[in-house]
Amino acid sequence: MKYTLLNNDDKALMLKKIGVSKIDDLFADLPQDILLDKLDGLPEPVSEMEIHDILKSESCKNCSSRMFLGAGAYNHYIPAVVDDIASRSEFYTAYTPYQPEVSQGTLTAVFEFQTYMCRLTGMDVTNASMYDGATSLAEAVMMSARSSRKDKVLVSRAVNPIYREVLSTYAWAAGLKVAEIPLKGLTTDFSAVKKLCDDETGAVVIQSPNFFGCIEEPDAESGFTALKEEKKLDLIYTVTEALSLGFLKSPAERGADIVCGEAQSFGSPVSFGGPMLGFISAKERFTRKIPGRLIGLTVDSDGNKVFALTLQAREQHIRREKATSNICSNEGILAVKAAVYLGAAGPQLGKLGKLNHNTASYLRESLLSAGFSSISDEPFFNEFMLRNGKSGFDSAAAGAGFDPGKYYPEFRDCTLFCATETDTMQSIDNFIEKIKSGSVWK
Amino acid sequence: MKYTLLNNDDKALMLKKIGVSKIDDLFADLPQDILLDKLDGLPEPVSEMEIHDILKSESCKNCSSRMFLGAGAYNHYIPAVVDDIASRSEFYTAYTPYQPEVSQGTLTAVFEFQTYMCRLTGMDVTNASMYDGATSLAEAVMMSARSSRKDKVLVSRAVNPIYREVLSTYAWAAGLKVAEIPLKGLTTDFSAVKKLCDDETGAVVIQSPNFFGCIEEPDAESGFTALKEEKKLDLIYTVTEALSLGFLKSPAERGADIVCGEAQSFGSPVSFGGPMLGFISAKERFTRKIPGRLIGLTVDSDGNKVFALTLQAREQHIRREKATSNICSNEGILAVKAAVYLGAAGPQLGKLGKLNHNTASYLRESLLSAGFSSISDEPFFNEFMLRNGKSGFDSAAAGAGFDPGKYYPEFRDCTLFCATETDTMQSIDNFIEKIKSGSVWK
Amino acid sequence: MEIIFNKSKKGKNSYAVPQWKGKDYQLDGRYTGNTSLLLPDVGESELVRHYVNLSKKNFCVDENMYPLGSCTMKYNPKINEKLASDPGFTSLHPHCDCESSQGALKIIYELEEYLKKITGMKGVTLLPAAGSHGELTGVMLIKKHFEKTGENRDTIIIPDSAHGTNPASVAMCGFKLKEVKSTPEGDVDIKSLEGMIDKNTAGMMLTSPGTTGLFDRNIKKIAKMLHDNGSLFYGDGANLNATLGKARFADMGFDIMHMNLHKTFSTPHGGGGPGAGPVAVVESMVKYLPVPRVVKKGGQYSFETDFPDTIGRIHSFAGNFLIYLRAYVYIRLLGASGLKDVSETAVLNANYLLALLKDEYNWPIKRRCMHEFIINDKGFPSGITTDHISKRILDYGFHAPTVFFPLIVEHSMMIEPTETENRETLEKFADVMITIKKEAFETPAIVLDAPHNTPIRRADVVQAARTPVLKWE
Amino acid sequence: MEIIFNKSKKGKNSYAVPQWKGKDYQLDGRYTGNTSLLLPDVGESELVRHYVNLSKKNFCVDENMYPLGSCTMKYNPKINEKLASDPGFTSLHPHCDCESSQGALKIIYELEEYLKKITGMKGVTLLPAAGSHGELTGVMLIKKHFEKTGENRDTIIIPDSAHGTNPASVAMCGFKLKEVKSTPEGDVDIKSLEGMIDKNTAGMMLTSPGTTGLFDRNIKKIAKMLHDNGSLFYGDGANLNATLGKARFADMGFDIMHMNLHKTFSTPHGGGGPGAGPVAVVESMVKYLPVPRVVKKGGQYSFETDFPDTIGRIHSFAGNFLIYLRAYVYIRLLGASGLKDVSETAVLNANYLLALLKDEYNWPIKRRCMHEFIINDKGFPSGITTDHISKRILDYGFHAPTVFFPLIVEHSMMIEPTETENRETLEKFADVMITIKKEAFETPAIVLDAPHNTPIRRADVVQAARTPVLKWE
Ligand SMILES: Cc1ncc(COP(=O)(O)O)c(C=O)c1O
Ligand SMILES: Cc1ncc(COP(=O)(O)O)c(C=O)c1O
Repeated sequence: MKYTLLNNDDKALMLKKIGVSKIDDLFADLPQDILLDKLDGLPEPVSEMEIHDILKSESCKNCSSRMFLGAGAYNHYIPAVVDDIASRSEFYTAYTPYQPEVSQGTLTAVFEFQTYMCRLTGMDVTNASMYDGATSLAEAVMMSARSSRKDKVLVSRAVNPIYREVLSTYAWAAGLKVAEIPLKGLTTDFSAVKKLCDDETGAVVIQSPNFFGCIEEPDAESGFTALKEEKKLDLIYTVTEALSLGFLKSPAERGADIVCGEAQSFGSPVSFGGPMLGFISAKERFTRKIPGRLIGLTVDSDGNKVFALTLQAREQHIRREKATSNICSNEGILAVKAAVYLGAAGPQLGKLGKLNHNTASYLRESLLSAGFSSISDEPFFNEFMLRNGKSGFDSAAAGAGFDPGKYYPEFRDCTLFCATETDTMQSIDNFIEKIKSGSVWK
Repeated sequence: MKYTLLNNDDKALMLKKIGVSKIDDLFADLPQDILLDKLDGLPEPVSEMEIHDILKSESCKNCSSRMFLGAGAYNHYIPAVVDDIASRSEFYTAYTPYQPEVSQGTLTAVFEFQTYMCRLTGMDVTNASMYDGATSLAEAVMMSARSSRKDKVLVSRAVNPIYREVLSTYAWAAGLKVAEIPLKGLTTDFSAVKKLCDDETGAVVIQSPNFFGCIEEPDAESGFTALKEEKKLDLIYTVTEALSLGFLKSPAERGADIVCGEAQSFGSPVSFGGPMLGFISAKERFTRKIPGRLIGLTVDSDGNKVFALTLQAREQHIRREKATSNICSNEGILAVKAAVYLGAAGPQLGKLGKLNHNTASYLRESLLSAGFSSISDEPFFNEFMLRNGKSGFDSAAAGAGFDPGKYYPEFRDCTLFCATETDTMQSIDNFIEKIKSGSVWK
Repeated sequence: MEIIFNKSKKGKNSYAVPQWKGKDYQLDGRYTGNTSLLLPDVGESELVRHYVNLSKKNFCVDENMYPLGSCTMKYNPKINEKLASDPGFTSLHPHCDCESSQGALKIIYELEEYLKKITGMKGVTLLPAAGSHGELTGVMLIKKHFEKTGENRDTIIIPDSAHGTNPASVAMCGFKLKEVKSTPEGDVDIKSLEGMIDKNTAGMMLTSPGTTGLFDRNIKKIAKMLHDNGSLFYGDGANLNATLGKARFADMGFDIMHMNLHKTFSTPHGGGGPGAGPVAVVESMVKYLPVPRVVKKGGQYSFETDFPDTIGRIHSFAGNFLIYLRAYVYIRLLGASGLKDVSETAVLNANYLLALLKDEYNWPIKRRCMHEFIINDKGFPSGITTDHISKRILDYGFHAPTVFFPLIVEHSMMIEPTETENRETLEKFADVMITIKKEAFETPAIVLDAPHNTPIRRADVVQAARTPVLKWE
Repeated sequence: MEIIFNKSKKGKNSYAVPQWKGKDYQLDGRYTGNTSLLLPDVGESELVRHYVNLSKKNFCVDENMYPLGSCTMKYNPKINEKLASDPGFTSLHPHCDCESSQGALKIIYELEEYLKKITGMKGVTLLPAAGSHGELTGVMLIKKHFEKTGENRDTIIIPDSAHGTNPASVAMCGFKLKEVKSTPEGDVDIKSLEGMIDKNTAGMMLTSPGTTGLFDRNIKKIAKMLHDNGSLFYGDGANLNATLGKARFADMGFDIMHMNLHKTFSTPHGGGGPGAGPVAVVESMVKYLPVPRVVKKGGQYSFETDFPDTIGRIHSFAGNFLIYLRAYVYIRLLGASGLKDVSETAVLNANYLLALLKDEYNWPIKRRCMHEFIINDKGFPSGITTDHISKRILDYGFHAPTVFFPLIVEHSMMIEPTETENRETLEKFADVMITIKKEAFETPAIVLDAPHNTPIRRADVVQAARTPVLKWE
């Protein structure tokens, strides 16, 4: 296939107008010894039908999908309307809305996304998206550090371990220090924060529901709220299962200053892990410190309300090395999808959350009856961890759940399960049958 | 789910404005004893996710698709661009372009379809589509009869037997007579036409490539051309594999007066047999006799060239019982798809036809080497019939080919095979392996 | 005007045909042709831009209200389209064995069952590919019936308000047509009807509710008159949206009816189609239904064709399967309560819009309507007609109503808002209509010259028919 | 302005949440919140109309030429989108076992191999989620390298013409920045560079071809200067479309580079993303690449994370897989010859458009360009700037070029036609530009007040920043 459109007559005419005799003359500024005749080692071109068949055969190998798997990416039903809208050329073949006069479609949808995220997190400002949950956490920490001018951050061991790894990569590069807050049961030991917190410390990072699915209560009787006040700590509140925002108490009510994480649950499939939909929401004081694009309301020369990119003086293309981040392209169309998704679910979002909770609770109860044992009883949303029981459950063999052992040696004999509205009671019962029949134990 | 949008306040306000107290008052003209409280016997409503899962489980039962099957519906690769265009709301959620001022999208695309079909058949006029190949044949026969005022038609036994059944249903209802032209080998015995042709006879119907895949030659040395001239017969030329139009000599060159049939091959999937894309193309003298919609070129009040429905005086909504047909809704979006498909394939259409011919020829040769025997050697396009060989090939067990026995007792031990560009040499070789291993013989 | 043929230039198309690596089987030149010059030579991006830009010149339901009376231009759920494009259905070959098509056959079977419940009828064929095809099939059933009973009945009665497809379908089956007139109130004129029914009367076709948007108040009486005479009563169910889940055609006294799945049961209209026009019949007519029929035996579904009294085949395969699928999805999503909500809301919306307009526009038949209603241009300044009004409506971003149909009301505008419009949109549409009325008196030129804001100005349809140009050269 | 929150009214949303038929597990009210009032209450049809109508206010590549310099707004094949939405890929969970994801892993592995061939490099990571993320990753690699060698090099050199992401990425890694200026001819000023390179120089970032659309004629010399000093040479490959299949970054002397898959390798830009920014490196840097990496052993593919010298993880999972998939498809469709055709045509198109414009517009750096070129508003009547010209372009149905970047050319307009435009479109665009020039002199008001024909008039961006309103209330 080719997607170019010049025939030989065109080429001749154009070269003549340019004043050269052949195309290679246009490459005269390149070191001539590196010009290639033809790239080596690439497969011969194929037709559209052939690549279709090739990819179909690759995709089939992926058919048997693992069950009850969350751990940062969540299977949710995506209403058909989401892709119907997002697959309109007007949305997906445009770019960053630099020219607001011909971009009100994207601008409005992303402004809606910003609004939705602010409402659900209780924050004042949300950017137009980040790459994913992990980098949004890293950038949130850097934003907080820029703001507080303190270079140490305390991160709960209950935060997604991959996010913590990404954070350390970024922190290493930027020269920030990261210390870990230990667990108490399956939630953060907030009482340990005091000891860890020194004058360099600017922020505390938690995740809720945390990596084990448990709901964190930073506001509970640990003295954390007072300490946060006293030390002017930023509470960075990470969310990986955005659907929980529709059902649980909001991060703002929990004392969050910055909310960041992953909003893939809002209308995007898990897609082997990418693209995802990172976001940062924050209190108003971060408005001029937040990374990435922001859409704002303004007027046009006829006085009508319109939307436009705004506060660009934060960004790399204006501020360069002093920018709030280097981010440029983001996850635009996923933000549009999230807006459509949230408009489709609308006031039923909480009910959907409730269904997730019921389904996961049923799965948990069923697993307990099938030989798994409880680690602790913290409340959860749609994800939870259990001890496998003495004979040893093999999550790989069972094709179900996430084995946390690699990241948490102390939980080597445990499995993290997730259930969403896509898991029916029937599929749970079938799975439990399989477990009871013993075929999925080591 | 519901797709209505009134809440209780709306309803109260509206009823008040109307001047009634409850919705049932609006149904006062119905016999009150037939008003239902609730329909009996329907399943409880389900959510979008649930119907999605239900249908997915039904669709999976269809996964194992039969190979080398044509006989009126053809598997061809459909370039992604076809559905991308046809799934734009503007095209698929509009209706018949009654208001040309807001319908130039549909009108232009269907005008292009008319043009494509005229060019490929060599005819002067093509309508905006018919339901399918079989009804387009029935309507073509009726059009010819209206024009010739003769009520008998001769139909080759090599015409798709289902089409012939549909034609007899229509002919029975309309009071037309149908007689059969016998076979000679696997093509029409044109020399038999003379005997069958009486003064009532107005048309001769053939199909090419015919049901057995063979190319008909009405112009060959059978005396048919002269007879047609003498008796003023309309040659109705049926095409079920539209792709052949890109590769073979055109129907016009073969002497066709009316070309009708199935254009599903142009951009629509086989879809368990529907929707299909019927068409009628004809010589200019049929312009005011043709059934269905026609799009014509005209000007708007600014003098610009535009398109509009035209010659509506032929149609049921104007002419009622004197209309050229009762057809109203047709296969609109499939005609749009055909236009996009033909634009995508463009000048390569013939090459694609050639690939079909090569693939089918290879399949035929391979089958002959694997025990099948030739019935006769008429040239074919991408479909052909072979005798199964003595031990008896079971097309159902093999999951391949079409068993003509039901329609042609004389070919009970034969199988009709089709191969298109979607069949690779590899898949043919695998199939032949299977045959040679004996597992697909009775 | 943009047309793809004008964008052609040699060498731009690069559609890649897979390479054939085997032997080249030459077909004699006597059989082959060369079509490469007949087809435009454009690249994929040019094709996409051509159609994307063309699409912008179309009005569609997904944009705004499309009150095209008798066409039920409702919003259609997007899940329909998603499921109807599943390769598990679209790639299913119609001649594949029944074992591999159990899912599809089950959908057909169950949809037929649902439609029986919805209509109260005893047999259903889904085969007809559109409403009109359903009518034709229905009239064939009537013909077959009297052929079998040996009665020589050659006439079918149709009201003067009928949709054009009714008389056309009757004519295609060789029946004679008698037209019965409507009363000024929109019902069938019972007196005239009485005088028409005789031993030659094979049956009568009646649209219910009628093309006036009114339900015939004598429906049961008409049914009785026909049945007493041994004639059959055919119901055109194109307007089923008005009574869906609320009343059944069998209970109204019909023997045969068709439905328009694409209207009532939510298939987007595709710029003209495809649709599906299932026919439902009472017990005594079941045996005549066309083939193939889907039969369930021991949990297995199959196509059967062996029914001695059938009228035969009417389609190349088994009808418009992908349209059935959408109807099936729609019925499952809505259930009995949702279907009733459809008709109740459709009727409520229509009556509300009528209430907003009836003091401003002439309202020729002053009865509360069902799912649609008729107004016209009477009282407008002379020279300004329904035609101008409808073009002016386009300027305001709405589609026009169905105009000049039914024929029994002069210069009719038939308005069907459907159940999927909200109250605010109905009010906006009413405002537009009232504004146009005002314009007609105050600034008539703006109405006479309409449309002004559409992608093209008023198309000259007379010129189009005078010297027809039906293909590009 | 239309916003979904304004269309909300209680009771309209009927999104059906599946019914839970089991036990109701109550979560204590202390944990739960109520968000139902925060979300708009609208029906599906309202949602669809809202976004369909909004979409009409967007300009997109599928409509017309989008010559946004540095962004490579080419036409992207539709087959990409079809394959990238296959549930066999989209529903694949990132934590599923490697056995069930062999297909996806193979695509990753092979794409990395292809990118090695295309760049001449020895190692590739696909993980970075955009170009900028690739830069960050690349600069981290530089940091890691000198950490490992124990050298304390703290400075990175960047030309004054660099894209903003380059200095921003450098800053995020704690490096100091030195800016080297460009010559009037658009090359790096070698003299200045010489004076800057010292023992603190960790490396230099250079965009190739540069943001001026020009290829640095001293590239090999620069590479040698850096390498002789033990510094690393980073290539920003965002403009790879100019040299694709024609020359390899490794051969130019770069040690590290990133590509923008969404630009060069055909992912539609999604109104801002997502993209992917793979990083390719020479042999000696491979060990630093981030994890996870896809490894092939005995025909099986797997993710591995155990690499002692790695900079670590940089993404929640394994990067933007669906973007890889599109790039994979694109490379397979085009092959080596097709990729070369891309760059040759991109460069030919740009030079042709430049030839059509260079006598009418000021052409600040008078060299033949690569895939894009710069002109500006010099010579226009005073008061009419690049800003006005770009808005006026919108009136003619084209998107505007990239404006006011790069910073080294005053009031720059950077025009990148890409390889997927035909000659006629280039000529139309040139005509528009020439017309605007004429208008600027003859009817300046029309240019100053532009745009006129766009969905909205000129947006007041100053006002937007003054009192930011960033969410709806
Ligand atoms: C009352 C009535 N009957 C029959 C039909 C014909 O239906 P179709 O267009 O599906 O053939 C219509 C369609 O407009 C109609 O309104
Ligand atoms: C030269 C150059 N470098 C880097 C980037 C950043 O790429 P991305 O937007 O994918 O982060 C861009 C994008 O515009 C660019 O043009």
